[in-house]
Amino acid sequence: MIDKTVADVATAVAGIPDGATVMIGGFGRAGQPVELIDALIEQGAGDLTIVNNNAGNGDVGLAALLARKRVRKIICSFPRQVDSWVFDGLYRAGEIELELVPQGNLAERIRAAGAGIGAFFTPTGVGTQLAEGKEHRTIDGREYALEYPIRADFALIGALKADRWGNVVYRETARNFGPVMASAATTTIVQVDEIVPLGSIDPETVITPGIFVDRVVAVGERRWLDGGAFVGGVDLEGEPLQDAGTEGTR
Amino acid sequence: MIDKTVADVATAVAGIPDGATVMIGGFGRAGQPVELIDALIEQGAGDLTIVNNNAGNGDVGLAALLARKRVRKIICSFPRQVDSWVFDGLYRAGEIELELVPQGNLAERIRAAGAGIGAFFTPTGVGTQLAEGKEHRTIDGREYALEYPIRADFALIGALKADRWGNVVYRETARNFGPVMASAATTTIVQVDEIVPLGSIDPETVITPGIFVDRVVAVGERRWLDGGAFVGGVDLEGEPLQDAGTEGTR
Amino acid sequence: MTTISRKDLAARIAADIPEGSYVNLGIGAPTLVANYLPEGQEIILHTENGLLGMGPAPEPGRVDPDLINAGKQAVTALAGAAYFHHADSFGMMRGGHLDVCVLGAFQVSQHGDLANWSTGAPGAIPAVGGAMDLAIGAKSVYVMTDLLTKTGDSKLVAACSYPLTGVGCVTRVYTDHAVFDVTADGFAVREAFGDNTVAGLQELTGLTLIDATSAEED
Amino acid sequence: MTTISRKDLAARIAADIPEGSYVNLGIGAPTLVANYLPEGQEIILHTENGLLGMGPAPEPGRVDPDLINAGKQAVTALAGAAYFHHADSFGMMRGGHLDVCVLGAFQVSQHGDLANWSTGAPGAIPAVGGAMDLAIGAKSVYVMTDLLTKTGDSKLVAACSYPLTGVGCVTRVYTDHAVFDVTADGFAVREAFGDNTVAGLQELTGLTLIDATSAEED
Repeated sequence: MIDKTVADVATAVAGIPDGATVMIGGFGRAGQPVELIDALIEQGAGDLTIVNNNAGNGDVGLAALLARKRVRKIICSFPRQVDSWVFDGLYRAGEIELELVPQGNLAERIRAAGAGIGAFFTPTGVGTQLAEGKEHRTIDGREYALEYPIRADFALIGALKADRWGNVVYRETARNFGPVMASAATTTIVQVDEIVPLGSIDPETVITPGIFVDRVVAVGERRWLDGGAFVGGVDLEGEPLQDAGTEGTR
Repeated sequence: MIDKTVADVATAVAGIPDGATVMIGGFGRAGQPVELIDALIEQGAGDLTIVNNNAGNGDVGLAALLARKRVRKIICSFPRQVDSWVFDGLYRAGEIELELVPQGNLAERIRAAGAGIGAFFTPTGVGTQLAEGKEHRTIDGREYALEYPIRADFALIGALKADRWGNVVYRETARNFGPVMASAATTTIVQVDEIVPLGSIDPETVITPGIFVDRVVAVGERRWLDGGAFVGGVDLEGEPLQDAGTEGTR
Repeated sequence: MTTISRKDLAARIAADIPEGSYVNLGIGAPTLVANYLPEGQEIILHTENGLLGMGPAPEPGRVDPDLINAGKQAVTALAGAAYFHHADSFGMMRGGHLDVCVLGAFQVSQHGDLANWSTGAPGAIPAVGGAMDLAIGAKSVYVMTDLLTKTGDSKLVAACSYPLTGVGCVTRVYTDHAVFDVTADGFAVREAFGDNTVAGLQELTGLTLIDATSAEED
Repeated sequence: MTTISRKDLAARIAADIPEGSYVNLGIGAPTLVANYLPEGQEIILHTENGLLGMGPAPEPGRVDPDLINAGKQAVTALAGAAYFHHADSFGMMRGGHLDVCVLGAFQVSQHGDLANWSTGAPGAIPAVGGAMDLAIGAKSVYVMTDLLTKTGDSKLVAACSYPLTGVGCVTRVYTDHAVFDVTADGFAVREAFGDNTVAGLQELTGLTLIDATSAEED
């Protein structure tokens, strides 16, 4: 029997070594593998290269990983945010390397890694600083720059549900980088609200087939859902609204 | 109000001019836009370049279009089949041009056209006749050949259902080339069993978003389905089984 | 000289977007355009984090952290919406499938070059997000901006001094003073608001401008 | 010398495929391998026309024209299956996500080159399908073939004379006489069936073969 489910997040992130390249899914709170990131902080791997759209917010999650000097380099499209003070400080101090990639090139480079494409010509960024030094070519009258795949040793993905074969379904815009990152990592680790029985996901609706997934861990239903239905009562970070009268635990 | 539905297949294929490049979806009977192909035969456009996985079977559909000398060139991966006598004859007589493309390169080149990629390096075909004369490059120790996008003026796609915005859902392996072809044509025409009300397709399950679709036409439910449920009783071409006692009309 | 409000400018842009268009409204001020799209007309909004058919902000208490726009604000999904992943979403843009994209700008050059991601200030932390993809990501790229910076410099320039976001990508610039088309011969004043004149705009921008104010609307 | 039947060869290949593998069985004879996969073990079959979790042929009368394999035969989908489009499916192969691919061959060279799509006969209509994608599309590429052609020529060769499908792509060749690994030093006989010997196989193939029959099973 194939069973990719693991008991807890510590087991899910076991074996990530120092020096690994780790993709982390999510765009904002949507699709962010919150519990897996916390487990990675706990786990201890350092000298990491992180691939994410951003470079951490506030003092939690990815920012906390950065604050512990566990990240050597970050590949992302948008590090600077109002609350990205941890990254900002490290960057200004020269303690972290940044590879800035336009968001669509980032997604496409990750897809290329998953799909076995050696390199591709993209129009995005041509004529800008971010294409400087790259190979350029005019094709059919349009100018393109050559971009290479971004691969990872591990991917940490947040999704809605999965079965024991690792077939994954996302929810709304939480899908974002999940499917391409899952395809581009040697070991893909997915956290879901719930692991469902094999056969209960309609094969037409599988977004990430299990072939791309190595470990699946259930972390419980997110606060804004109840039995799979949206109930709200949270802010954008998923924290309870002040007036909602809920208990406020994470 | 956006309404991409058209009344009949003749309206759906209206305006395809002589000399057009036309992608035709489908792999075997699955996803084959049978009624749209018949309408194209009726419509009369000639000097066409056809992009399809195959080059027609028997004497119907694409083969019938070929038999009427309406196709100048075909871009496909597998023209030679046991019943591809129409293509075979034209090819041997030098009356049709063939661009043979490995199936995965075909799909990826079509995707590249839809996704604005200028060209890409693929490992498929390297060292074979089909990569001769193409630009080669070794990247990270592996050899690749450079492939260019395949665009079309029109795409004819067969699918299960759509709404008036052109959001499309396929069925099983009938999905095949539909999504990439829909993205790579200036005008994408989709035939479906049924047009459903806007909002009745779960946004999580839309496979081809309406942005890629220009015209949608309902052609009635396929014989092996009844009210959307599979009932069988047909052969691989969708024709009634001899012993099934059905009426045998198309 | 007359300047129109940001809201009026958003309404002005909205009036130029035909029914049935697929539109990306970028981040910040351009998102205001959504509020002025004509009632009862169907215009389909794209957000590059994976949604077509984006609807307005949710009711209080109905914020869904899984359903946000590219500015990481809570949104809703209309009937007819579709979700997709990032590579598909940016493929949609790069592949030229969007009709209109509305963006902010630091500078736009008379050749249609756009600078909107970095002021190039030393020590600034660079961040580009989807700006470069958006800049090349639509059949028509509209810029929404004040004509002048807070210090009175023209944002329409002969050549951008700030780092570029995209080359020759801007179709039209909607400012608080006037609407400018980017043409092969430089900026053409398409519409001057209130008491603005082509001569006055030439003075403000320091550029030679084409007078297209009496041109046919397209 | 002993030759084993095609069914026995299919069973022999099936025995080498571990549980949990993602496997593509090509077209023709290799599809027989599906019939011999161990009962009760989960091995996930891929068909490049867009399905993972392919099941056996349907019952009579239950043929579904929408549900076929790459050989355009009717199949079924198991619980746990997933559908996807052609670009995603071939991305899966090209990206190296399949564990095993089993293919037929006209010739395999001692360097692992595969020829299986064209005999290069003049006047023949070329057709490649997914052959070249399959040849490079798995971590292990197994070939299933008779050792000799009908005219007695060895299909294992020093260098392919037929047009290539892929270069250096074959991992192992399962023939009716023996199982051969492709190594940096040429073919190694991993297992000789019945009364076949390395010396006898050398004679049949005309190649210098490495004797690996006493090597540890992996």
